[in-house]
Amino acid sequence: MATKPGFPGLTSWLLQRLTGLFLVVGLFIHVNVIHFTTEARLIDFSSVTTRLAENPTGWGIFYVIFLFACIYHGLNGIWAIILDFKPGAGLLRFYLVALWLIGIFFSAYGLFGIFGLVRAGA
Amino acid sequence: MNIFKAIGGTYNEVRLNPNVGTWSFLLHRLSGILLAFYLFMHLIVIATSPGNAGAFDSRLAAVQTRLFHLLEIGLVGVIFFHMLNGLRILVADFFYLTRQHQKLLWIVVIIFIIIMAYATAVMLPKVFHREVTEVAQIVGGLR
Amino acid sequence: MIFHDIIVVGGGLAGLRAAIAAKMNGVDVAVISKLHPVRSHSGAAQGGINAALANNPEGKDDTPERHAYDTIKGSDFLADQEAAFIMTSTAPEIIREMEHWGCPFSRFEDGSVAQRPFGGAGFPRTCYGADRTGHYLLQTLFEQCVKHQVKIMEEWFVLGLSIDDNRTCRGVVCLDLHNGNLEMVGANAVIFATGGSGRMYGTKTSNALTSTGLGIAMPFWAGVPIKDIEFVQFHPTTLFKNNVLMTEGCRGEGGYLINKDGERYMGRYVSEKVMELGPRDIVSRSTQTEIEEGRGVEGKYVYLDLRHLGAQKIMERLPGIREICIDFIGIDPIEEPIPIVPGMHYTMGGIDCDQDGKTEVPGFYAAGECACVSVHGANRLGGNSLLETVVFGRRSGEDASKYVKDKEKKAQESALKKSLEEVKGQLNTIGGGNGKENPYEIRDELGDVMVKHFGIFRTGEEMKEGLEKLNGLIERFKKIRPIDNCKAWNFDKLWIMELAGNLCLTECIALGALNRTESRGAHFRRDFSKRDDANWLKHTLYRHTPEGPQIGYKEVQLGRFEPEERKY
Amino acid sequence: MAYLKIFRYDPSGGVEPHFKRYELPPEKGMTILEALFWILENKDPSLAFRCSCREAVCGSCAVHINGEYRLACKTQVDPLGEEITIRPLTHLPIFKDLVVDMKPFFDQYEKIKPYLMPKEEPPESKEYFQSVKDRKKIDSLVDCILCGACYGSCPVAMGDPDYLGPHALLKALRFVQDTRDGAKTERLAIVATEHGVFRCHTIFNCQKVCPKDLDPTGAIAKLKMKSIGFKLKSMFGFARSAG
Repeated sequence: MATKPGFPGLTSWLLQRLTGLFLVVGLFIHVNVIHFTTEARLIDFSSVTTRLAENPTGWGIFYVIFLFACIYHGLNGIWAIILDFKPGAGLLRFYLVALWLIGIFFSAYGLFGIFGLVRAGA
Repeated sequence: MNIFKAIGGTYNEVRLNPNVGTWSFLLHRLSGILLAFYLFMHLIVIATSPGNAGAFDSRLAAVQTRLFHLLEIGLVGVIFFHMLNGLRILVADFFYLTRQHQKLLWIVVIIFIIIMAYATAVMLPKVFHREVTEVAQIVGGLR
Repeated sequence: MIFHDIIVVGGGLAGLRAAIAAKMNGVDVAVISKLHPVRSHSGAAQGGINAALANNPEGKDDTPERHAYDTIKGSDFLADQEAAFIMTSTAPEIIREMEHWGCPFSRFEDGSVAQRPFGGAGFPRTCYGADRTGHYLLQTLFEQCVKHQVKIMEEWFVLGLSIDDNRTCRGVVCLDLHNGNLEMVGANAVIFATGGSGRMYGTKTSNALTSTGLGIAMPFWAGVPIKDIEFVQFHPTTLFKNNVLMTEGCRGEGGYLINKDGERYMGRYVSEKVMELGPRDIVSRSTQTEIEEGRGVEGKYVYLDLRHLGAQKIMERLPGIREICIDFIGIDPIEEPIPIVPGMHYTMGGIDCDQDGKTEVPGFYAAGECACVSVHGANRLGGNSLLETVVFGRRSGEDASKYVKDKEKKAQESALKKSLEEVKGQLNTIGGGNGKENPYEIRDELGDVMVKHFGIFRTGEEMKEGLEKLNGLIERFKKIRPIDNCKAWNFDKLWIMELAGNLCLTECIALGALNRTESRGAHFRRDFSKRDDANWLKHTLYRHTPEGPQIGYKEVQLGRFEPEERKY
Repeated sequence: MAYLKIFRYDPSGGVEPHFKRYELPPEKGMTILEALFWILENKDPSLAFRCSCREAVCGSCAVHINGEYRLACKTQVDPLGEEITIRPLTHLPIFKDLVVDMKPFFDQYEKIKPYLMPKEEPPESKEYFQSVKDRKKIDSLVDCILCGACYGSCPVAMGDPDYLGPHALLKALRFVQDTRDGAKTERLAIVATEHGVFRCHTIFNCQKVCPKDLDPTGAIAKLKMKSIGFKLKSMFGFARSAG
């Protein structure tokens, strides 16, 4: 027996918890600034960019981590659901590739959006 | 994976195990799927034209009608249920509180109700707020 | 046709231990069981398993000799002394072996296997794992079976033993419950480890629903003699109402037996030193006497009182007892005393075999409760049955491995086919007619007859009456309704066949008990209340004839301890 | 007056799955198992169900009774109301009526190598040393009767036939926690996979239905923590091998 067994599934399981924990914090911040505002105002370009401009580096870093955590947590969750129904090996690979592509696409897309908005405010 | 079979099977699971464990699990899973889809929709809405104020505003205006504001309360509900229940599972796993899971669930429910009361209190006015809806129409009219 | 060198019938402790022994000797062995092995009734054993480990601070002087003496004295000197010696001297080794295999025994502070006092024993020598010892042992042995890759044919129901014209065992005929087919399974050696026959006492037994004694009746029909079957042990403490076992460990841990006046009545029957920890036959009789003389609660039962032990001790040492009481009668033994009555518990007799499980038919072995190596004689001590299963399971497995070494590895078809025809014929005669009798009513009545006429106290008159009733039941059994004709999972067939075995054994018990005009151990006759060594220091041997069981005798092997008056 | 609605199905006899209603005699204090026997004996001898000990230690008679997986032998008829529905265990192929094929269940059990792999050679004519405290670590874990109620109630077992199941994982912890066992790493490697402990979604059904009141969910949680601890340790090189 190797001294270091692989424990497949451990990393994704643990990361799901860790990203989840981060999202608890992240969502409280995010939801608070977006939805839990007492003043009745709309979200529009200027309000978003103004808020980001208050601390572009901080908000930028926060949103990048938040984005990755969200995407990982969501896609990994879907992956867990897929595994629950144990599709065949071929189908499983298809799902895996599909999830990776979706993940990469939306990460890039999201980064584009975050940097765009942060820069627009700056 | 046959989606219909999966749904049928899940239905059966709930029918045969009608208890809090199954319910919370099922709700957690459903809310998770909803949130995953919401995430991608959200990204599309927010990140499509980050440099163009007009395009950004018109896109946002489309999702800031009364209906969407109402739905947003639901969204907050889904988010917080998923979050609190996730925390419950995490706490049970990491601190060996598996025997107390039902108590934990009641705690989750109580916190959830408090948060939702607050959320509704702050978000419901937006749904009925004349000014906001009017502004939304104006912004929508910019298109 | 399926062939294995050794076929073990029965998946309880004795069967699995025999199979493991054979497997470790490199023999091709398969276990046939009507249940999955972990469902066996061995798992319901609670109190413990005896071995003179001398771990208990109060039992440092314990030796296998003393254990043997207690066993033989407990048996009312009907045990074969050499066999008892073999069992007790193997005991420490085999307990340690079970422990090395992972059996989760409870522990003393010094890290050794814990031991508690038990009835009829001079020292606290009963090793235990809480009150689930049998369960732990069974799980451990099943785990070892998984490890050694022992082949297990579960839910195959053996219906016939194949013995050829040279009186050599050739295999078994079984019913594959999965599809209802009769199959021949060839073997050079067959080890029967099918357990007891408590269900002949209807519901008044602590035994499982599946302990019906067909495994004793089958070889009997095939011509193997059975021995001492008239000795039926009643456990003093079984739950009132459904007769679930309340382990002797309750009393070992210090529980009291009290009657309706709150009096610890055992003082009236045995010495102050022994009290509740008398041997089972004596405690059962005392309890029955209390009830019959009107000192029982509501005239029906007495109490087993554990309250003074305290919640902690009960939760630690007797959690299973508490669980059963709460689940089945809604009583928490921490708060309330447990209503108990004596109930049928163990058949001391069984297939006649020697210390290696060998019977008079070459290639046919027996081990466990269905066997009668005669270590228990007329009354078994608590904790010795689990010991018997593992000790003689192993010995029979080992001896059978030696026996099959140079045998041709081929099934003898002619003998097996003959038995197959016999089984088919038997099935046809039993359930092939178009009678009207409900077999299950017969079973219930059988239980009532046995409890009433062949119970704790017996008299010639009552037994004669009982025998007549039995014969009536046997006649009625010939006219039962047809067996249900579904093929797969035909439990109707299974239960009716078991009833057939049961009826056969009860006839033996009745005849033997009537025949034995003395009181010895569990066999207590009011009309002959003294032990009679001059005439009856001998085993009863039953042989099957078409006219009914024929009774013969066999010498008791003495040699170490002279019979003396049995006093506690 | 109580009715039993029993699932009936016999693939070999061409009987399609259906429910059949049986009226029970008005008898107080009957258990479900006794009721099933009453039906077998008096109404329908073709009814198939397993049983053995009738005292909740053998694990034969786990079935689904009115919304919960329970042992028929320790479930009373009276509190269950007018109509009692009885189904076989789910997630396992049905042989007939209430009898299911337990083979997948026991195959999973065998996968975790459910036997002691001793740390050291057994001492000569002595037991392995195990302190009272160490014995307590495996206290309730050794009480599993392998009845299958937990497996039937586990929604994960529905979709994933490779999932080891609560019973096997509980058994695995029993050996991981046993101080006499030396194959901790090996066993963790078997159970700490995406079809092992990490497939568990902490639904708690196994814990809820367990007739012996064990906590398979808790056992799985412990295994998760143990494997994470082991992984972290081996990642940072604190320990070469914990086993």
